[in-house]
Amino acid sequence: MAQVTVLYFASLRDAAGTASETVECDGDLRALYSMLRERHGFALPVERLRVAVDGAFARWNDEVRAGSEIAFIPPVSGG
Amino acid sequence: MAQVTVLYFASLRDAAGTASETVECDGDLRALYSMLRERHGFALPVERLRVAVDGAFARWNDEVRAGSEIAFIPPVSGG
Amino acid sequence: MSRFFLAQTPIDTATLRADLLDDRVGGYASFEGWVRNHNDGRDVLGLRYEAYVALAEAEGAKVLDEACGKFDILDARCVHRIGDLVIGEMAVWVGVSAAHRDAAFAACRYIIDEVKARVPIWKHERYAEGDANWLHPDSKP
Amino acid sequence: MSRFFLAQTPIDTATLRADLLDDRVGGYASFEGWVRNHNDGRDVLGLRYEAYVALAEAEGAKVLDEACGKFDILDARCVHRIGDLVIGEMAVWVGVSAAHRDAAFAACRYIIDEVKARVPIWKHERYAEGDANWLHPDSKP
Repeated sequence: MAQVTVLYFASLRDAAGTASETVECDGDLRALYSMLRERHGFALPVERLRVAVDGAFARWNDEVRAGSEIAFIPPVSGG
Repeated sequence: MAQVTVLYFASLRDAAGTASETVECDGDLRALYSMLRERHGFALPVERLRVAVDGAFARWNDEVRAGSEIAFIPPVSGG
Repeated sequence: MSRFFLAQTPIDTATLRADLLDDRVGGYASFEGWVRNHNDGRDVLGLRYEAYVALAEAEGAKVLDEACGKFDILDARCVHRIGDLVIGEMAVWVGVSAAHRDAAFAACRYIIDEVKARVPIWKHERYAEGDANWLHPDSKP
Repeated sequence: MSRFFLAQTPIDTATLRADLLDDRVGGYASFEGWVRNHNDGRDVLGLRYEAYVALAEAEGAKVLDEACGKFDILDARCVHRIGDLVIGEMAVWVGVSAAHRDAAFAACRYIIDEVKARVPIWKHERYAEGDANWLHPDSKP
């Protein structure tokens, strides 16, 4: 099991009730989001998100690396 | 013969050596420009100009009206 | 009131912009034309703009009114300098306010293009070599 | 140096603009996004922008660098506010300097479109009815 830090923004943070948490998981980033979506009841499906690892955009089928910082990026609305 | 005031701008004024003059003429605005082009040696052919009468754009085949103020508009270069 | 002005003195964009902003504005697009130090490969020292004032004000106002009719904007203004300008001075300013940016950009572009193509203003450039020239372009770029 | 900034305080466009102007500039295009008093038919009282700061700064800088590569411009900047904003405050500013206006307009439009589509910033709107909402649009307009 890899231990990682997960960051939440906007509606995901509201739903999770926290801006970040430490979680343990196996598999890829998609599997991680599925697990956390079930835990927190996130409304957004994975298709509407992007994912970033250590401050750079990543791919959903990248393996979760221990010690990394993972952010789920809901659809943006700047401007 | 109709007496009119003619206004010159930019390179036409430099060629005419004056910003305006009073001239007498017959016919349409195209004929007036032809006469003045010959007199002052204007380089610009009528096809490259527009013409205005009393502060509004006019057509080259409009008749010259006595007492009107006629301006020949060389290609513009604002901005 | 006209939305187009000729100015003999430097343009205060901050005040012009402030006149265009209200609570409904979501997007504000603006364009400024500045006097460059070169044109068509020649070094430019400075320039003078001359206008047929009465017709320029009428035609400029028409362009701005057209923009307000064609595009879903809240308001627009344009100011063009006349007289002597040095390198780095602002020659023309356009400002457009709208609820959304599409209309703001489209109207801003329309205004500067039409003003340059239609409003009777002429540029007289002075060059580093000592000569000077009226610009009468064949067609607008 | 980055050309994209997040700002927690009001944006001073005059200083930002001054940084973009030099003797080679012929055209300067800018865009400002303002907080409107309505959105999607609802009365808006105010809003908050939140960013994933590290990634927003990196992605914003990338957008600006792309614009400088794709278009024949001299320079460009973009600033996006974060934190609480009231109606009528400026949320985002883009400025582009170029020798000619075509490139200035195209780059300005590219930057605001890409920033809105890609940079991780989220808008939280408070409505007159008392509720509030994170905006997660299906696709960017």
